[in-house]
Formats: sequence, structure tokens, C-alpha cells
Amino acid sequence: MDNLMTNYYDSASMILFGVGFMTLLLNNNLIKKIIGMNIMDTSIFLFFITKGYIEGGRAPIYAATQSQSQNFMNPLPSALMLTGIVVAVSTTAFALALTIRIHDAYGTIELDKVIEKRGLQNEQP
Amino acid sequence: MKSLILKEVNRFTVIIIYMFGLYIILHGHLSPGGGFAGGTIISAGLVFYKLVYPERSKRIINKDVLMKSICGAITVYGLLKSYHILHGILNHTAEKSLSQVPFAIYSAGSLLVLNCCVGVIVACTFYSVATLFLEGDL
Amino acid sequence: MNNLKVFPIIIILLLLLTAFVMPLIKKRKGVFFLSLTTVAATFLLSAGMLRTVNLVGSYFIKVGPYEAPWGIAFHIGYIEALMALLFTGVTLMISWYGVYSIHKDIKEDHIKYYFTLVHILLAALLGVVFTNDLFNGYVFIEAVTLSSCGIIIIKNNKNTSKATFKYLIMSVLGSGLLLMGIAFLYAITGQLNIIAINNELVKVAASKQNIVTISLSLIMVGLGVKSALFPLHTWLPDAHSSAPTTSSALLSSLVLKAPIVFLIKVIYQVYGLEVIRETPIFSILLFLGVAGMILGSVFAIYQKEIKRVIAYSTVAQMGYIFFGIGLGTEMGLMVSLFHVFAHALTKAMLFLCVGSMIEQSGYKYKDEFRGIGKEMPVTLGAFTLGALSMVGIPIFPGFISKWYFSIATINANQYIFLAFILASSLLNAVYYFPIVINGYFGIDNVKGKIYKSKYKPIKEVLPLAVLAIAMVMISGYSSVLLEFFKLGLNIK
Amino acid sequence: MNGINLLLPVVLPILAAIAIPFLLEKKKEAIRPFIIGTVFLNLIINWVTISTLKTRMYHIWTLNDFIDVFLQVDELGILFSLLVSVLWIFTTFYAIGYMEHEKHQERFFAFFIMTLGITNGIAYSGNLFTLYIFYELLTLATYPLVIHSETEEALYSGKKYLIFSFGGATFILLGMILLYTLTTDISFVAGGLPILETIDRDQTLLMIYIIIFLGFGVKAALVPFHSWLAAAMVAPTPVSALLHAVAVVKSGVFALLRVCYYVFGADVVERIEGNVYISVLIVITILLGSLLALHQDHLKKRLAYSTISQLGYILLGIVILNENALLGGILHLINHALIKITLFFCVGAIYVVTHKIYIQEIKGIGRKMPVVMWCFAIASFSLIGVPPSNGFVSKWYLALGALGAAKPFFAALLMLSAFLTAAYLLPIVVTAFFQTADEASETEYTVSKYMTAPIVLLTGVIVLLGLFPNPIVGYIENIVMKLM
Repeated sequence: MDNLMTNYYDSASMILFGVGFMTLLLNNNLIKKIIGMNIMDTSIFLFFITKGYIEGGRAPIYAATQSQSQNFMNPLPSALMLTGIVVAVSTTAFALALTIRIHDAYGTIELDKVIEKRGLQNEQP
Repeated sequence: MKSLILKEVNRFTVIIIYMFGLYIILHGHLSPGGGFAGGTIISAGLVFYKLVYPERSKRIINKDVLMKSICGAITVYGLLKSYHILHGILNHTAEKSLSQVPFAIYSAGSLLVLNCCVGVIVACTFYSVATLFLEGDL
Repeated sequence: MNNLKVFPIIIILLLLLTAFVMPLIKKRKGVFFLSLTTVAATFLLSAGMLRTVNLVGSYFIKVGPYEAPWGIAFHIGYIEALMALLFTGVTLMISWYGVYSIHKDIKEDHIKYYFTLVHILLAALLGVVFTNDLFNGYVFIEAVTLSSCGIIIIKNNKNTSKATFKYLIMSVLGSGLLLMGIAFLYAITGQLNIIAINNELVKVAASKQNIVTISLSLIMVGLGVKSALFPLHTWLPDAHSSAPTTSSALLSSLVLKAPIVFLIKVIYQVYGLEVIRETPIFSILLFLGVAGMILGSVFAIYQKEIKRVIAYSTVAQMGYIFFGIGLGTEMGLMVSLFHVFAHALTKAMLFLCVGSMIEQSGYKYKDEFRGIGKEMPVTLGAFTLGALSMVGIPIFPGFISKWYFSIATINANQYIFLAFILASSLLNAVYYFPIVINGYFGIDNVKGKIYKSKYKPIKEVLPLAVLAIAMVMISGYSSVLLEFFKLGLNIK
Repeated sequence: MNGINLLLPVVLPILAAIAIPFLLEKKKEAIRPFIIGTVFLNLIINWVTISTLKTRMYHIWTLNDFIDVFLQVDELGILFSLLVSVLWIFTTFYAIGYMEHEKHQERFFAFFIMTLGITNGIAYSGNLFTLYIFYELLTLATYPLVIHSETEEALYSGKKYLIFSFGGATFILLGMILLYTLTTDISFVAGGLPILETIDRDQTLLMIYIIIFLGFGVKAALVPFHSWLAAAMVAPTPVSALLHAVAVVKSGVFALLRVCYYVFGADVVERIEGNVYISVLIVITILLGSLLALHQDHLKKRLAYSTISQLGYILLGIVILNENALLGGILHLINHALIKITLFFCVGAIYVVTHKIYIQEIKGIGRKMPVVMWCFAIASFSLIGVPPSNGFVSKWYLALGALGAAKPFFAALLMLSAFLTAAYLLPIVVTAFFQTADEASETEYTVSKYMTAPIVLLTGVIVLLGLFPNPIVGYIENIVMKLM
């Protein structure tokens, strides 16, 4: 419990991850699924970025006038997460486009109704 | 979107938005900003224009133009970037041309061209995404 | 020598560049020509890569100006070079086949985008195989996911939309878990480069046993979703059966395999076998693999659509591969890699055959293909070869890998699993042979309906023939391949 | 030459089989001389190969210690391949006569010839793995023959055949893998692998032995796995004859000979007591085969069950593990092949001419088709083992072997089974000759000479072998001496 409190950002991102995961898996609505996916991705970004965070550190911008003794934060996780965000954005866009298509085809974005409309002939045993 | 005020305001604000975007793209290697940010701003202008003048924008910026500009920009970007990557590997030296001079647009080697390409790509992509969601087709 | 080492980077750049030239071309023939020549060029470059590895041994190459722990690096060894050869070769054959058939599946003006996607897909797959950086691997895997979703959805109908959405959701789930696993690894080692992580990990592994287990299981499940580890395979049959033929072949033979190679890299190069043996991961993989190879086949028996039969057979075959990894020995990993080869070639051929059967006859249920062997002897002949390989008739690669799996099982003292391997091959026979037998000897259902693939021009059947020959060849050279894989695993 | 001509007996028929469809597109009449030419050429090549060959081994494809496909000539292989080649000639003539009015002739003959090559491969296999490959191929090549008529029933039987065969092959593979991990060598050495003498894991060896025995036992129609044989009777008669007399079941028996005496060796089998467990199954096989045969009215099925029981004799000869018994077993392998093929030919001839397949339908047919039925009678007496027929010779040696091993129970079993054989074969002869037909029909039955000639010739061979068994007994004695 103590560990959970001291590493509160880790715990927070884990809780967020759980929330996103459950939304992604268990929700019936396609849009909510996409929202869950985004929550999940965001929690991972948070988790990653906190790994580069140093208490009292400053932004890693190098300038000749500043003293070298000061702590910089690790810029690598942030840079990586920028890439991650781009990936997440494109995935989201793709998923939304797909949702539009499904809505056009079936007239609903509830997954169970989609399956109902398709009939049961093609579902796996 | 048929309001006269909107149409008139749109005429000159769009120009300003484009200018702003261009500025950010062109100075991307010197100050905060760059191809992505500038491209987003330009695409915002494009979408704004499209909202007010749907027919005209559809005529001018059709699917063909969008695809061609995206693909062309990516090709140029790719060629330049591959040159850089291969150049860096084969010579075993970090790129010297990356040194930039404040306020001089023609510094930092080919970074300017890369930024422009990214700007085109991002502007066109966001515009086409918006169009897709608005109209269902390019 | 240095100039030879840049081949992998040239391959990926070439593919990505040509991908975006494709939409600018007006004529269909131009697209085909560009695509085929590019993929053929990458095939030759991969062969050159293998030769380079032969000359200088495995090597690292930085991508961009920065050196390894900071910048991205590729690692090229025997495994990577051989996989590149496999991937480019199979893609070449599939696109060659696609040249003659793709316009029947998708719209005319989508063809150029299709080949764009194929090029991006291939580049991303090769990136996954080459990379020596975990995060870079993640990005490439995402690119694989998106482009493979693209090549499914391009056949625009109701089924594909739903199947693609299912695939997308599962994949996103997988990549989320994968990224989380990488984040945990980064948290305890502070590195993303595979070699650097390994150096750090051997120091901290003993004290951070839990995190090692958690991160590894996250990565395993994440990659398992992508390559259809048994209980996570639910997206696969839908996606593979509703996609256009060439896409099914690509998905089944290549897209599933790249994460496997990545997983083997993670297992062998990031953690090392010793660290993982402390955790229960291997036994879990073993059980899931066995469950996959038995239940995948059992599900396949009950399928009615012929494409779904083959899709479920893929689940079973992936079960073998995970089983080999789960043995937790070097031999097991080697055989898994060999099975990747065998299955990629065989399954590509099977899907192409089935696709052309469906396309010519218009049927899609397996009972409807009675008597098709009389109308399309060459296609069904190739299908038969593939089926024989799947069932494990000697001299075909399916048998060779089954044999080596058995040896590896015995060497790992897991005698009981022998029975499962053999039972699974019998189950394969149960659903492949009826198709073949009905095709050749069944009461005619398709008589006079088909447009006679007997008279198909030879160039359209040639890709199938090349795949068949390659299939038999690799069983002939299996010992050489295994030797290469062994060398490839022993880096450092 | 490096022994490459050893490939010829295997490859030539397969190539000929592949050539048939191409040949047929040009000229339909050419098929008959082509097939006859092939089988004769095969016999000649076999003869030339084994008499002139210096290197007696040819590696086709070496992958590693295990996956090493090579051919090797030894006396047992020569015996088997010559038997096969000779009987194939008779069957070819017979099949040409029999198949005259059937459809898909080209397919039939293509697979027919291909089976010959594969059976030669089985005869010349140099290790267990090669044997396994040809064994699997044999299943695949004979399958289209079994389902030749393409009726529902044929397809069902074919399915049964495939399931049983592949199940058996899986057992063999399992045993082979386990054996390989113990010995790292599975080539055939007369008298058994020397390394096995030193391995003292009796329990494991016993398990492997039983697994492999059951695996090959499927083709040799060992009792729990015998039902495919009766089901496969839907095939055309030449195929049934082949399946039962020569190619398939005899391949199973031949493979068992290889396993027992060339891989394990008599001493090891005796040490691990593998023969004890197996002999229980064999006793059941002999009795059950005979008893089931009694109940069949269908002529071909009666012969099929008879085959099961007769194969039991041969297997008994293999597991008693002494010289006389083995001699009797190998001799019975040959004799039974000759006798059973004759019996099937006769039944097939009756079917072709009269379309009668049940015993009660053939009343009085002996008078209409005297040649065929006389041959049938002679072969029946041979199979029962009435002296001086050849069946008597082999059973005599078997009984000697049983007594030599101090197992008089087996000798008694042989006697009992001989009575049962008489009980199910003689009624056919009696019905054919001594009962009068229900309705007197005036139609004259003429049998094609393509069919009569093989029957008569084979009967001649049977009689000759019964009268003068010594040359062949001497040859087999040579083999047996090396093995014990």
C-alpha cells in the first residue's frame, strides 16, 4: 500500500490502463470502444513519461550560459511518446472511419446488433 | 454557411491563416514550430474555406490534387531523407549541415525542404480526413 | 564492406519510396510493373544481405546519424537475412499472382492504393524483423497493423468492415499491452536498445523478478494477439476469410510471422533463456501452443467455408510455432523459425489456390467444390501438395518440422506432448483430405461451369509452381536452414 | 555407376505412371502395350539390377543422421521385389481383361503402375525412415484405386482406409522418433542394430516395439485394425487382389519383418518379451479372421477375412522367434500371395462374366466355367494346407517352429485354423460343382483370355511350388541363417 502511494503516478496510470482495457473489451458501442482504446494508450504514455521525470529537474534545453550541475529530465520518453501519440491518432482516425462504414452498412454501431444483423451463419463455434 | 458576413470575413482571414502557417513552416528549423504545426494550421484554413465555399473548394482541391500533392511530397521527403540516412551511415560522420543560423531561412541544410514537405503532407491529410468525415468521400 | 552493409536500409527505403510513387501512376500496368520490379529488387538485395552476413558475420547498422544506444540500429544476422529473403520472396509471388487476379476482388481505381499498402506492409514487416530497438519495433508493428487492416478493408463490403474492426480492436489491444511491457522494461533498465537492455537486465533480473515476469507476459500476450496465440485468435478467421485472396495469403503467411520473429528476438536476445526459465512463461506458452494446435484443427473441421477452414488451420500451425518457443530450448526456437518458413510458403500457396478456385467457380463452401479437380487440375494439384505438407507426409516441409518438433520435445523431456503433435497432424488430415478427395473424385457439382484453368496461361500458374518448388526445396535444405538459424541465435 | 541404377526399379514405374495421361491424349490404344511393356521392363530391370550391382546402396537424399533416404539391396528385399514384380505381370494382364468396360481406365492404370514403383521402394528401403516414406506414399497411391468406382460406398471405404492407414503411420512415426532418440541410428542391419544390445531400458524398448508393431500391423490387418480390409473390398477385383495378396498387406508384413529382425533383432525382442504381448493379438487375429469368414456370403468378403487369418500365420512365424518359424513365415508370405491372388482372380472372373457376388448365386457354375473353378479348387486346397500343396509346406515349417519353441499351443491353433479354412473355402467349391442352378440358363459364359491365362499360370506355379519347394526354401534358409 505504501508503495502504491509513493509511486502514485504508476498506480494512476495502471488504474487508467485498467479502465481503458475494460472499456475496450467489454463495451458494446464501437465509439466507446475507441474511447477506451484512447484511454489505454494515454495511460501508457503517462507511465512512460513519468519514467523520465526527475523531481526538481528542468527541461532539457541546452544553453551555454547555464550551470551544468543542474538536473535535466530525460527527454527520450517524451520524444518516444510523441511518436506513440501519432500512432494512436492515426489508429483512432482509422477506427472512426471504419465505424462510419459499419454504420452505413448495418445502421447501428452496437456490436451485438451488428452480429445479430449478420446472422449466425458465419460465427465461429 | 450562407451568411454574407461569414463569406466576406472568410476571404481575408483565410489568407492570414495561410500566411501564418507558411511562416511557421518556413521557420520551423529556427524557432518552435515546423512542418507538422504549420501544416495543421494550413489545413485548418482549408477546412474553413471548405465550410464556407464547399463547391468551389471541391472543384479546386479534388481527390486527384490531394493525392498527387501528398504522394509527391512524401516522395521528395523520402528521397531527401534516404540521402541523409545513407550519407550518414556511409561516411560515419554526423551531419555537419545541421548547424543553423538564427533568423536565416537558408541554413540548416535541407531541413527547410523537409519541413515544407511535411507541411504539405499534414495539410492535405488533415483536410482529407475532415472531408471524409464531412462528406463521406473525397 | 560498409557499402554492402546498408542493404537492409536500402530495402526499406526503396519500398517506402515506391509505395508513394504508386498512386501517381495512371495505368494499371505501370503499377504492376513498378511493384513487381521493386519487390524483385528487394528480393535480390535480401539475397545480397545473406551473402554479406556469410562474409562478415552478423552486424549492427545505425539508422540515421546517431550511434547505437541513442539512435536506432538494425541488427542483421542469419535469421534476419533469411526472413527478409522469405518475406520478399513470398510477397513477390503473391503480387505476381495478384497481377492477374486482383481486379476481380477490388475496384479498378483502388488497385494502385492496394499496392501502396502492400509495399508499406512489406517495409514494416521487414522493419520488425530487422530492428534492434524495442520501441522502433512497436512502431513498425503498428504500421503493420494499420496497413494490413487496409488490405482487408479495401474489398469494400459488409463482412470486411466488421472483420477489420474486430481485427483492429484486437490488434490495438495487443499493441497496448506490448507497449506497456516495453515501458516496464524501460522502467527497470532505462534502455530500449536490445543489446543494452540485455546488459542491464542480467544485473537487475534477480532482484526484480516480478517486473521481469510482468513485462515478459505483457509482451508475450501483446505479440500473441498479433500472431494468433490460441485463445486470442478470434479475429483471425473473420479477417482472413473475408479479405481479398492476395491479402489473405499475405496476412496468413507473413503478417503473423513478423511478430513471432520479434518475440523470438525478445526472448532470446532481450531476456535470455536463463532469465525466462525462472518464470512460468514457457510452460504457459507450451500449453497454449498445444491447445492451439489441437483446438484450431478441431474448429477447422466444423467450418463450412473453405477459406475459414484454412484460416483455422493457420491457428493450429501457429500453435506449433508457439509450442516450439514454449519448449524453452534453443532447438525449439530453431524449429519454430523453420516452421515459420515452412508455413509461410505452404499457406501462401494454399490461399492462392483456394482463392483461384473460389474466383473461378463462384462457390465458397467446401462441400460445393466437388469435382473441381477435373476442371482445375493444376490448381487443385498445388492445393494437394500444400495439404500433404500440412498433414505431414514425408519429403514435405510440414513433416520435417514436425519431426524436429518431436526431437526437440524429447530433448526437453516433455514426452507427453509427442502425442499431441502427432494427434494434431492426424486432425489436419481430417479436414484437408476431404477437400482434396471431393475435388478429385466427388460427384460433379461444378461440371461445365468453370472456365477451365487447364487453359490458364502458364504465367498465371507459375507463381503457384514457384511456391511449390520452394516448399519442397526448403525441406531438402532444412539442415542448412537450421544450421543458419542456430548461428543466427548465437549472437554477441 | 555408384549404385544409381538402384533407383531404376523405383523411379521407372512412377515415371511411366506420370507419362500415361500424356500418352493417352494422343493415342488411346497405346495404353495396353505401354503398361505391359512397363511391367515386363520392371521385372527385367529388377533382375539386372540385383544381379549386376556392385554397390548395394544408394543414398538419395541425406539430410542428417535421421532423415537419410537411401536404398539398399539385400536378400529379403530381392525376394519381395521379385515376388511383387512377377505377380504384377499377372495382375496387369488380368486387369486389362477386367477393366475393359470400366471408366477412368487411364487413372486406374496410372496409379496401378505407380504402386508398383512404390512397392519396389519398400522392398529396397535401407532404413526405417525410407520405409516409412514409401509406406505413406503407398497409402496415397492405392487410395484412388480403392475408390475407383466413386460410389458413396467406395468413398466411405476409402475414408476408412485412409483413416486407418494414417493412424497407423502416426504410430510408426511416434515409435521411430522414440527409437531414434535412443539409438540415433535406424538403418537396417541383419540381426538387429548392435547398439540396442547395450541399451538396458527394457520398458521403453518394449513400448517402442509395441507401438511400431501396432503401426505396421494396421496394414498387416492385425485384429483391432482389420476392418478397413473388408471395407476395401468395394474396389475392382484386380485391386482387391493386389491389396490383399501383394502390395499393401504384404508390405505391412514385410515392414514388420524388417522391424523385428533388422532393427530390433531376435535377441532383443526376446529380452524385452515383445513377442509375448503381440502373440496374444495374433492368436485372436487368426481365430477371429477364420470365424468371421464363415459368416460371409459375399465371396470377396469371405476371401478378405480369410486373408486376415492367413496374415496371422505369417505374423505368428515372425514372433515365435526361431529359425523354422521364420522360414515358415516368409514362405507363407510367398505362398499366400500366390494362392490368394489366384482366388481373387477366380472370383473376379465370375463377377465379370455373370455379375454374381454371393455364394448361393453361383450354384453349378463349375460346369459353365470349368477352368476357372478348377483353379479355384486347387488354390483352396493349397490354402487349407492339404499335402502336397505349397500351403502345406509353409504350415509344416510353422508348426515345426512352434514345437521347437516349446509352444504346442500354436501348433494346435494352426490345426484348428486349417479346419476352419476348409470350412469356409470348401463350401464354395461344393456349391459351384455339385449343386444345380435354380434356373437353368442356356447362356454360355466365355471368359476373356486375358483373365484366364493368369489364373491358369498362377495355378501352375502353385502346384509346382507345392511339388518342388526346395529351391525357394533353400534361398529363404540363407536369409534366415543371417538373421538368427
